[in-house]
Formats: sequence, structure tokens, C-alpha cells
Amino acid sequence: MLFREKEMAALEALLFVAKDPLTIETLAELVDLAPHEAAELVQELEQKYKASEHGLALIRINDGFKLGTKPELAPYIEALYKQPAQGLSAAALEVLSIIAYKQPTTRGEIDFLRGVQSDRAVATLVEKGLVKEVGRKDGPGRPVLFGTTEQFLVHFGLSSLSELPSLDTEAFAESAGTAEEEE
Amino acid sequence: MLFREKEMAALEALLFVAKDPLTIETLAELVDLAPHEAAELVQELEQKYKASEHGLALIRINDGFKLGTKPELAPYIEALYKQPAQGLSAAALEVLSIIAYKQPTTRGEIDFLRGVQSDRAVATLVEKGLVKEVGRKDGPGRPVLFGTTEQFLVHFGLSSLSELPSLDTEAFAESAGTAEEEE
Amino acid sequence: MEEGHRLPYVELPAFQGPLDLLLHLIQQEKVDIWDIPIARIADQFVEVVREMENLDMEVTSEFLVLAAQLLYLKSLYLLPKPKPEKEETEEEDPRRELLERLLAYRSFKQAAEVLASYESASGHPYFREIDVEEIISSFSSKEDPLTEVGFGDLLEAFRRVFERAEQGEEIQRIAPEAITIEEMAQDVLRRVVLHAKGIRFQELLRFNSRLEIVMAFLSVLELLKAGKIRAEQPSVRSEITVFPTETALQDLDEDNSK
Repeated sequence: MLFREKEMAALEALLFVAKDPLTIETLAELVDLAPHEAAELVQELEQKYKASEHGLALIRINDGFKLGTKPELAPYIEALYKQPAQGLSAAALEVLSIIAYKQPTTRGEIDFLRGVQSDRAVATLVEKGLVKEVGRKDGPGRPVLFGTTEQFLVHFGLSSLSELPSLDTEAFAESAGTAEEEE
Repeated sequence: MLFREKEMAALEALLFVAKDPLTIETLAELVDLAPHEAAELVQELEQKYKASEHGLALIRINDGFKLGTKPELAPYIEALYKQPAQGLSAAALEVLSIIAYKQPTTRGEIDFLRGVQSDRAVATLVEKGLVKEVGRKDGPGRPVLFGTTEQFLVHFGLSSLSELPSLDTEAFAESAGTAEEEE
Repeated sequence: MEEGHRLPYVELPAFQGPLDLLLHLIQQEKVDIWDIPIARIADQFVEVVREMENLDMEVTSEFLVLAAQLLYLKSLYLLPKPKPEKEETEEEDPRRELLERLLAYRSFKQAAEVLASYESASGHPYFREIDVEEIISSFSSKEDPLTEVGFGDLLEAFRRVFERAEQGEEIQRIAPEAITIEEMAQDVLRRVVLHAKGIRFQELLRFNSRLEIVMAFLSVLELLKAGKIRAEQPSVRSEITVFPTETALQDLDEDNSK
């Protein structure tokens, strides 16, 4: 669709300024195209950015898109921000994996599954924007429910939760029942 | 410099995330190039983005560079961030009418005429660009004088304030009397 | 305990909790979780916890609870079984609950390791910091806040101001007798200010009671004295018309800035 230059430019500009990922439907409406045409242009843009002289990439998050930098260029950006990438602690990663797979879930359930208090780790994750409160659970004390954020997906290079590696054990499902009773 | 693909990509990524414009010197240091080489690449990038299918542009601010959107695509971005039209409150409209007909006028006069404090309404109108400070009144405290803006005129399709339909205070007084009787 | 049984090798500080430690011990045994020699594992666990205490490491109560649980399980195996083995079902395995927890923990730990590898593998994309306010304020043609507001609405709004001043809401609510000259003067002044072209004395009256006429007249005199209004009376018999002066407006601002 080489003659769609203006729409192409508009899409690029929109994906550049968008705070939240934009869906094909939203993009199509904004540039006044049919959704399938917008999807085609977005795909073209995605391809274009794949060329090695480009530093940007179209990042897919859930059903939406936004422009970001190529993951492999992260060191340059960290140099600019003078912020060496700091990995998460083992504790934070454990908590994060529990929240990712069992969301929405409560502090109680996390503590039970890890066999150890996790409040510090949960607080760190919330602070880093990887995890957020998503509601409250019915029942005594109405504990806060936690879930992962879009930032979580971005941080681990996932485009949706369905891309999480599958958990290996069949005991997984059963343990969920146990934890429920314990709470 | 076609073979400088990685540096080119890094420059693009850096210019993308930069909040403040980056100078050639900073860029050169970050991507490990001589300043003249970095300058050359930045220029190349600038040219590349000039193509009409691109929605981004290299923006030069003083000695620095950053990526931005092309000015002509602003309407698309406005559409994206368009906020639901928020009408003016009755209070704000009253204040606006007082300012329109009695300008330049002060907060004191507005408050007095309405019989209530109007600071919030005045602030809203200033924020929305319908009203602005036009000077200060001589006298104690030198209070700020407010008047209507060009945006106000534009909205009502007036070319100057003299085109405001004249206010028949007599008629107002009568209609106010009528309203009273009806009550 | 057998002599020469090696101490479990552990990097003590690395444990995320008692389950982590237990998992580590089992993995060292290289047996399936369901086949763990509970007595030996229990002893090892207790030993490591003691070691941790010796090293002055933080041994949370969770470690002690699990140690107790393991010792309890160990005791069950040391006691003679009351029931014939053939009737034993899996559900009655006293280790079951603990081992299930351990399996669940293991899978999350593995998932965490996968996530860690994702994290370190290739870096992640960075995004621009989007300042929505800034974007909106950069729009050349701002959203018209007056959408659907016409002259009629503007005049209507002004009429409301007028109406309220004319009605003198407060004045009407309070019996005129209870009103001070100052209040009356305020009310009179408000309406005078709205009538830049002048207002007739008669129009200032609402009740037309003798008292109100007297009060209004006194108010006008007060305002005249203060220089806030000026009055015109073409002839003795004709009506008095009053006008606001510059001073009137100045004083409003003064009051307001107090």
C-alpha cells in the first residue's frame, strides 16, 4: 500500500505519542481506514522497523501496539539514563511468577506458596510497576488482589500473558485448592 | 555510512527516548563515534524521516536533537487525545458573561455582582483560555483586571469586542422582575 | 545418625525460605519428591537450621515450623503402623500436603528462573515518557470549551446575575426590619453597579414599606457620602437616579483583597 503514505505517517506518529498501546480498531478509526487496511499498514511498519539500521520496533502488548526501542539496544539507553539494568531479586522473581500464573491472587496465597512472608517483595514489585492491585477478594478482611501490569509484559519481552512459559507440574492445580482452604 | 547500521539504530533509539534534546557530543559519546561521524548519521536520519511515509521528524532545539512527530500530523494526535467536551459550569458562564460585558473587571467586582466567591470559576476560565489578565487596576492592592481572549471572540465569530450585542439592562431588569413574579 | 554422613552442602544465604531449603535438600538426594527419605531429610533440615542459627543468620519462624513438621512426619515413620498396608490409600499419606506444596513451590521457582532468563537475555524495549498534559497543551487549536454555548446562553447567564441582584435573595429572606443600613447599602450598591446607565430610586425598592423607603434613602445617602454613587435629580419633583462611581468598584477590590 505504497500510496497510503499519509496514513502510514499518521500511524507512525500515533504509535509514537500513545501512552497506552493502541489497538488496530482505534488506529483504523483515527486515520480513517478500514481495520484490515490499518492492520496491513501496521504490519508494514513492523517490517520496516525490523531493518537493522532502525532502532525502533513495534511492540505488541496484548491487543495493542506502541513504538519502543529494540530490546538489544537497551544498553545504550541505560547508558543515557546512567542506570545499569538491575535485575530483580530471586525473591521478587518468585513472587512475580506466582502473581503472573495465579492472578488475581492475594498476599496470603503468595506467602503460603512460598512458605515465607513476601510483603517486601510485593511492595518492590508494585513500586516498579510490574504488579498492581486489581481489586479485592470477597471474604473475611477483603484482601487486596494483585495482578501483573503491561509493564510486566514489556519487561520480560512478552506480548501477552499467554506467552508465559507453561508451568510443568500437575500438582499446580491441586495446590491452588489447598491454598484456598488455608486462607 | 551505510555500514554504520548499529550506530544508526542506537542513535534512533536514543533520540526516541530522550526527554531533553541530545547534543551531537552526547550522542557521539553514547554510541562511541567521533562527533563528526555522529553528526553525519544524525543528518542522515533527519533526511530519512523527511520521506512522506514517515510520521516522525528530527526536531532540533538549540544544540540538541530529539524525535518528535511531524507538525502536519497534529490533528491525528489531537484526535487521539481528544477529551470529552466539557461544558462550562453555570457559575463559569455567569462569570464569563460578567467579564465579557464589564471588562476590564476585577475579581472583586465579579464576586460582588454574583454575591458569591468566584475565584474557582475565574481560574477555570483562565485555564480554558477564554479569559485572561489584561492588566492591573490602579488603586489599593492593584487588583488584576480580567478581559476576554481572542479565543472567546473566535468562538462567537466576533472580530472585536465592539461587536458584542449590546446589553439592554432595562430589559434585564424588567425580565428579572417578571421572573420574580412568576416564582 | 551414621558416622561420616556428609553435611549437606548449602550456600546458606541463598534460600528464599524453608520450602526453598527443603527443595534443595531433596534435590541433593536425587530422588523423586514422592520418594524422599523423610527421616533423613528431616534431620538434614534441622541441621541446616542449626547451622544458620550458628552463623547468626535470620532464621524466621517459618523455618522452625517446617522443621517441626518434618520431625513430626519422621516420628510417624518410626512408629509401628496400626493398619495393614494394603488398605492405605494415597490420601492418607501424611506427607501429601507438604509434598504438594513443595511441588507447587518448585514449579513457581522454575518459572521464576525462566523469567530471570528472559530478563537478562536480550534487554527489553524502552518507551518514551509520555506527558499527556504536555501533548494536550501543545495543540494549536485547543478544544473549544464553549462548544454549543451561544450568545443566548451568555446573555442568560448574565440575566441570572442580574436577577439574583434584583431579587436580593438575602434581603427577601430576612424581614426588612432586621436589616442594618450596611446590609441595605450593600444590596443597593450591587444593583447600582449593575446599572451603569443609572437606576431610579423607585427601582431599588422591593417592599415599598415606609421602613424600606427610609432604609433605602439612608443607604443612598451613605453611599453618596462615601462617594460610591452619584445621584441625579433633574428637578425637585422628578425621580432620583443613581449611578455607580469609580470609587465603588475600587472599594470592592479592596474588600476582596482583605
